[in-house]
Amino acid sequence: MVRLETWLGTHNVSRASLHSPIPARLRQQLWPQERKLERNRLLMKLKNYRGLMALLVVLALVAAACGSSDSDGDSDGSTNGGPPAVCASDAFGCVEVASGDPIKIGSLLVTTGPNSSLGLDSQYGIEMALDYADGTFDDTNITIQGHDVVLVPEDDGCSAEGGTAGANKLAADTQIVAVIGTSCSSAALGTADKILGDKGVTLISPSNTSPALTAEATRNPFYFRTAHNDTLQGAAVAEFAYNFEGVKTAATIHDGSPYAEGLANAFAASFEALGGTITSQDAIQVGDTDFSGVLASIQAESPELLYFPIFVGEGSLLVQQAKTTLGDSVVLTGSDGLWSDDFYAAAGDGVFLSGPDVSAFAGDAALYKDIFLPRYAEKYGSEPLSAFHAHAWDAANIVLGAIEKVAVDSGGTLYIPRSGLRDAIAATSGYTGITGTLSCNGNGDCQPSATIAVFEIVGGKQAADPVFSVVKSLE
Amino acid sequence: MTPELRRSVRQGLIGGAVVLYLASVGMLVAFDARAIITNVVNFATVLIVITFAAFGYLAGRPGKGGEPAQPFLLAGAVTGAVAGATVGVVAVLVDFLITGLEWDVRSMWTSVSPTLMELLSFGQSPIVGALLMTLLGFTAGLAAGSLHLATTITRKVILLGLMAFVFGALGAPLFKVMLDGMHIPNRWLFDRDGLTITGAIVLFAAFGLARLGSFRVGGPRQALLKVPGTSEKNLRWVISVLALLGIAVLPWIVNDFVSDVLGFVGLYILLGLGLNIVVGFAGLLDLGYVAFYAVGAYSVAILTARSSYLVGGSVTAPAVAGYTNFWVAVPITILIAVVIGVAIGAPVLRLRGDYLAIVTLGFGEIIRTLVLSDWLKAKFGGPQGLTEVAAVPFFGLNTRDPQILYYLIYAFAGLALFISYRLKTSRVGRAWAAMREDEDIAEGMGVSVIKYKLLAFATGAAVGSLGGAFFAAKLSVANPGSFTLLVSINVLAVVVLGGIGSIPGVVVGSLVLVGLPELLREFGEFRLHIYGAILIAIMILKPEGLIPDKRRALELHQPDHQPEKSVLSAEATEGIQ
Amino acid sequence: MTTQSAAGSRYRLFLERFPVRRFVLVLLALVIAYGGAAGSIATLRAGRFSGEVWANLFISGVARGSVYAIIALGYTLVYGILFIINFAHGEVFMAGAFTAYFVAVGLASKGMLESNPIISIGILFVVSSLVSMGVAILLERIAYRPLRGAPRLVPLITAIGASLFLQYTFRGFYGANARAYPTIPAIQGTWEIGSFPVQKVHLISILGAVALWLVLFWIVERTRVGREMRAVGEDREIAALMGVDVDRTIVFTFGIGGALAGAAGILYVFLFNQVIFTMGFFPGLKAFTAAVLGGIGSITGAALGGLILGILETVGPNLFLDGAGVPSPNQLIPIVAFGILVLVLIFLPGGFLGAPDDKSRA
Amino acid sequence: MSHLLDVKGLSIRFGGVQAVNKVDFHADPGEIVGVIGPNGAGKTTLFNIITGFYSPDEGTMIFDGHNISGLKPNALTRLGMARTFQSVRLFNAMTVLENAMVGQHTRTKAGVWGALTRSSKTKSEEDRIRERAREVLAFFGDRLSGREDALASDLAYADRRRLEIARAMATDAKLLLLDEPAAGMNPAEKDGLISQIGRLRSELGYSIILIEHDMPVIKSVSDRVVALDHGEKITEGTYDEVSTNKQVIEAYLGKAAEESHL
Repeated sequence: MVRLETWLGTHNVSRASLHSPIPARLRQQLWPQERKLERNRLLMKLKNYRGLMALLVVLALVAAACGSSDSDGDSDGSTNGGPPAVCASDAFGCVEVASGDPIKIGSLLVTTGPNSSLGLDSQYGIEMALDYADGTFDDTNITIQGHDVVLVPEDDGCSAEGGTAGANKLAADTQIVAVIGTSCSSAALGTADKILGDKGVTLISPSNTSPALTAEATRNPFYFRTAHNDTLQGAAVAEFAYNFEGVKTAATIHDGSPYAEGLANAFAASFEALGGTITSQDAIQVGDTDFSGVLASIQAESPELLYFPIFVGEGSLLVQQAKTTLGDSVVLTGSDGLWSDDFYAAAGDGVFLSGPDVSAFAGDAALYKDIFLPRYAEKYGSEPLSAFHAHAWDAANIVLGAIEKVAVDSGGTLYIPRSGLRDAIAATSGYTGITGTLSCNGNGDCQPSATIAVFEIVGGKQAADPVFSVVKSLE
Repeated sequence: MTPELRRSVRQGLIGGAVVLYLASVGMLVAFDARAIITNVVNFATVLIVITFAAFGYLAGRPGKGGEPAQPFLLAGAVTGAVAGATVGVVAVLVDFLITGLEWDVRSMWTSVSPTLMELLSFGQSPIVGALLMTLLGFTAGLAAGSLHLATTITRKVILLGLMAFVFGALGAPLFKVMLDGMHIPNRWLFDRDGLTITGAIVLFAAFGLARLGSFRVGGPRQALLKVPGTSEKNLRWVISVLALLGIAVLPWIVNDFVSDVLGFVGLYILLGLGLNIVVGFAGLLDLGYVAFYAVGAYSVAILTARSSYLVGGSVTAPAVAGYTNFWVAVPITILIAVVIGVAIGAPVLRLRGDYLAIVTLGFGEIIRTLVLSDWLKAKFGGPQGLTEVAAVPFFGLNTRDPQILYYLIYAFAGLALFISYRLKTSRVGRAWAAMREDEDIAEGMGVSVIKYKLLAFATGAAVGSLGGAFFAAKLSVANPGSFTLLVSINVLAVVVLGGIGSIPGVVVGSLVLVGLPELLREFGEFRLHIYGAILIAIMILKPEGLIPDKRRALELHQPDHQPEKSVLSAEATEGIQ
Repeated sequence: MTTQSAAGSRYRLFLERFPVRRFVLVLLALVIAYGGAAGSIATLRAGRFSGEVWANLFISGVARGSVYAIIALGYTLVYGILFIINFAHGEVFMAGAFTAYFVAVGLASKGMLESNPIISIGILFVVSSLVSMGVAILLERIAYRPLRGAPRLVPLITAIGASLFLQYTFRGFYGANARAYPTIPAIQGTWEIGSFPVQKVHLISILGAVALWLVLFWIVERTRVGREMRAVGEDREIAALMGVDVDRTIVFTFGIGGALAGAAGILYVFLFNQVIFTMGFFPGLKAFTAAVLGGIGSITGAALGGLILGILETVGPNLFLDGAGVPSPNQLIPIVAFGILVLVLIFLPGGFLGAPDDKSRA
Repeated sequence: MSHLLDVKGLSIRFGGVQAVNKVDFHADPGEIVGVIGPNGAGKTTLFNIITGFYSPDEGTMIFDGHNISGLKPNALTRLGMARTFQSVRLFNAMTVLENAMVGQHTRTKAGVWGALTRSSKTKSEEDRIRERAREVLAFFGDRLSGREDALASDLAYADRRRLEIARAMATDAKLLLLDEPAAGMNPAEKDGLISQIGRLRSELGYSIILIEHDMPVIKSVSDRVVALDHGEKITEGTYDEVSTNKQVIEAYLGKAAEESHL
């Protein structure tokens, strides 16, 4: 039970273990909050002078080159009107979009390397959302109060360093209103979420599933996500296994990615909590092709179900080999990392995949199936590359809605208060997107109760209707 | 067909093929999204023009060995037109396949999208598009060919102006953000993510004129000498002081992001210098250098992490030695790295160069597998890695701020530079050089090959682990995803591009290979692609690198004796005859 | 009569004569060997795995090893005559199999894979081999030929560059996602050997590899061009003087290596049914390891190295580590593979069948 | 005991070939010993064994009172043995002076720490070896002295040979092993070499073993000549004794006959 608590209520346990070893007095010495704040204030002041210093350096060039055209650049800023009161009261101020300038939304998704299909899929979802927000797909983005909305795509590299670099780049652009990302939890936790949050830039992820990102102890106030927490999916799959399939023993495999390991562990914890037995928890390497060794090892304990929340490359191979090695009696279950035609084709019938309940994309199932998917295929030349395009679409729409809500026009310049935007997103409630009806909870989970389903692959395709579906809520 | 004409046609075909290649790997479409001059011309078109022009120029170049000068105008025009026509014809054919035969080309060639076809036909019907493409090629080739008419100075001025204009435009989003951050009006220069027409003309003119001006006074060096108070004697000092000053104020001129990138460049300078000792000084090809980077990062993470949150959400007990001060952890880390370096080096040092490469690569993979493994998860956090690594404590400053961390990283990079220089010019460096050039003779002259190889490995490991230490402290996390084989290859590429064995080369290599791609991140998809091309091109065209090390350059141009035929074994066969 | 200077102190000379390094290494090797043996005994004693499981693992290891072996031949051939490691060979292997995928899809849509499996497989082999051969020859022409005679570091770095370049070129061509190869019904299922069921694909891969190896052996040992290859490998200048067209021979070598890699690609998709642009890298690396294990430059060595590596990778983790109580032993395959490589090179610096280095290189 | 180098029963096999077979051989302090033999007689292999590049299958080697079998070349250099190579092998990418400085490696101590701090001790050591390197270069007159900063690869052939000897001298050896120092030299250069070898012993006190095909050179400089054939020592003695030895003549003539036959 302790283990389950660790998973479901991270903060209680974590705070204790974080703080207990250091006496309060010592902690004061280590991190004197006041002094730190004072220092930061000083630094901010210094940074204000930076413009002046730099100005001196480039003055010659500017003076020589521009003389005449100087004036029109300057006059656009704030002729009449001036910033509204919300900007002064907002702790992080406003994004000021001068007339004729676009509203910039950043994305921080993995678009290179082996995981690029995950990020590109989300990026496509965002691009389509920006296009469709005015009700038609016409390859022209929506405008908000006369300003174009443009996407500034960045790569999170699916790694901490990639997330840091990308977040720094986006944070440096004071025109960026909000950022949709990251793709991978490791790119966000303690890196991108902190860098952007420190500047008052909201980060909303379509595919981060790590519980730590929205755990009270580690969550950044400017962090949100439309993807469901691993905890939900792990618990849902465990229920599917224990209650629906009625198996009492299960084995897990992860591929060394944080996503897979997190899910495998979440599943194992929930399954044991339900009363099941985990016979073995194994791992493979990304890039492996021959899994006879690991399958032999799993087979030795003869589990009734094998859960492998890994990705397509290894997943397709693993499932084929598992069928021959383990036989038909073992239930094979994967997760949304495997949602892809290539996997369905390779896996064949009788394999189960968990994930968001697409069939319960209730309100907008029509939108998804009849408008979104055909357009996706037309525009990008393939079936969806991964499972999170819809979450990205929803994230983009939530951001757009929040911008519309808080943006104030004053003399042609659009003012978007940063904290105000964050609060507007946090207040999202009952928004009907593709992935379901979204309401953000206090910790930034916009799917605090998600309908997680398990689909069977039938006839080389994922069946439209799930064999098992359950609404799981956090807390 | 005259030989000149044949040569032009061949160049044209190759040029056309290059453009088709760029199209078929998706670069053109991706670059189409980037404006050079907003609403006028985008990067894809510029790239096509550059390719046509480059081949047009090459075709008109006089051949080697004083061949009579080509009719370069004609050569340029023919080459350009052939290239354009090649592209056009293929585009028409593909269009026919798609629309006429209804063959689903895109199911195989994913990059052949409607956008691409539209791009290649300039939004016209395919035939008209092909004609336009041919015309574009003809014009570009003719213009490039006519460059041969110009004097060297004019040519260089034009080229620099054009380069300034293209790079200025590519960097536009970044520069714009920087200028905005400094509240410098820039609307006349940049428009969204490209240049304005004024901006393009100004950039072209400014750089062209600057270059022309520096020609007039006899180069930048002479120009600097004109400044009162400088003389030939103290010029070095002046330059060093200026450079140091530049480095010192740089983060305050640029923004946080560029500072962060520069910090990353600094890390690669550290790593590059470390690997340079192993590869450049001692001549040992190490493809597993990432091992030491990982050792550094993980040691510091384990020693200094306040607690070890796993990304998965569970919280392990505070890390083994939690709360160790970074400055205490660093020497321990270096010690660990040296021990591991020697342990890795010892079994393999006697192996032939190629074997050494594969074995070190293996060691890199072994280290990565170990930190990733479930087996040692309790120590290293498995796939989730270690988080909450403490920032570098430094007089109470916030060292997570890229602008502050910059100084720390560069201070250590400077230290590594100093160590490299001192070692290189010492008895130790001489022994390495001797060993690298001829191991047998070096041993015959009294150099203990084993000792000096181990020394190189240990020194390289120490410097590399320092890079890792800063990496972990910078990011606040250490996880296995950061320590893949690709890092080893990146660092090697930095060393190679700058010039193997060359210390300033490492700095330049890092700036070019780490800095530039970070600044052009939106092309990230093609980063490794272009990287591969650079590695090949450098090795073929300039194996000694951008800033060659004198001695190393000489070695790289000496023909290699076939390995199985080293003189010693040739002598050994004497006894067998 | 001699002064016992520091330079000649008996103690120092003893230390220098005493092979400390070797001693330590042997000790290390013994420890590892002991660990492996202890682990194996513990595993076998625990009896988690039946004999049948071991046999299955062994056969699948041999099948995996056969693919390594055929790729390794390409490394060994090129190394044998140019003394460069063609690091991009794994990508040559990928190019063929990936391109043939589209042919396979076409054949599948026409029902050819079911109705005419043998002809279809033949077509796949030909397409894959031709594409790989073309890529290998282009690679030689563009990336390696300008570097003849350069120090060895230079072509090695070029090869790393070429490897990246080819990977991403094919990613640009054919896309980033993994593609499932259409299945060929005729080679699914098992054959009974005695009463023991063996998967058809395993057997076909093994037999295919043997056939390819024999063909190569015949070319190198029995044909004129094979003799020329050996001559160029022995001494390029003398071969040229004897009238061998060195360039043509080198191109031919790359061509054969490429064609073999292409064929290995088809064997690979028989086994694993999947292509992706990164698929060449690790098999390439493993094949190179196999070539070194067997003794680079030796055709028989490449085959031997491939088989040993394949078997150890499949059987090793369960055998050595499972009993020792290491969790997820199969995650540690790289450690087993490269660990074996290091151990072998310590004792046999030239690999199993390679020419041992001269006597000073003990 | 009084021999500087004393070799007994030295044998080595390469595959199926007995390259050196039970060779006994010695050199005394201040002596110049010539080693002759037809191509493939095992002369260079003998050198390679003595200087530690190969380890012999059998035999004992005593140098300057130390048992040297099993020692690596660098240890032997420290004990006072230095050699040149049949085909000149210099550090081509280094200057002439640096080549000679490398020779001083075993006579200096500065390590990493010294390199980093550049203490006065390290500096004076560097100065000392630079001086010493200039000294050995000066032995060959302005052929080398004047070209200290030239790259070794830019030297003329004969100068490269000289530099190789200078580099060996710079190790402060007691015994120099020269492998065909006169190969490729013209008669005038050979005369110079003969006198220089003589001076090496008379002025600088080196003992020398040299392999040479050029009989006039052997005749002019050697105190004693050892003749090898097929890896075995045929005879040994003064030049006159050896040159009239029947076996030696046969070995050479036989070879010559074979060559003419080809």
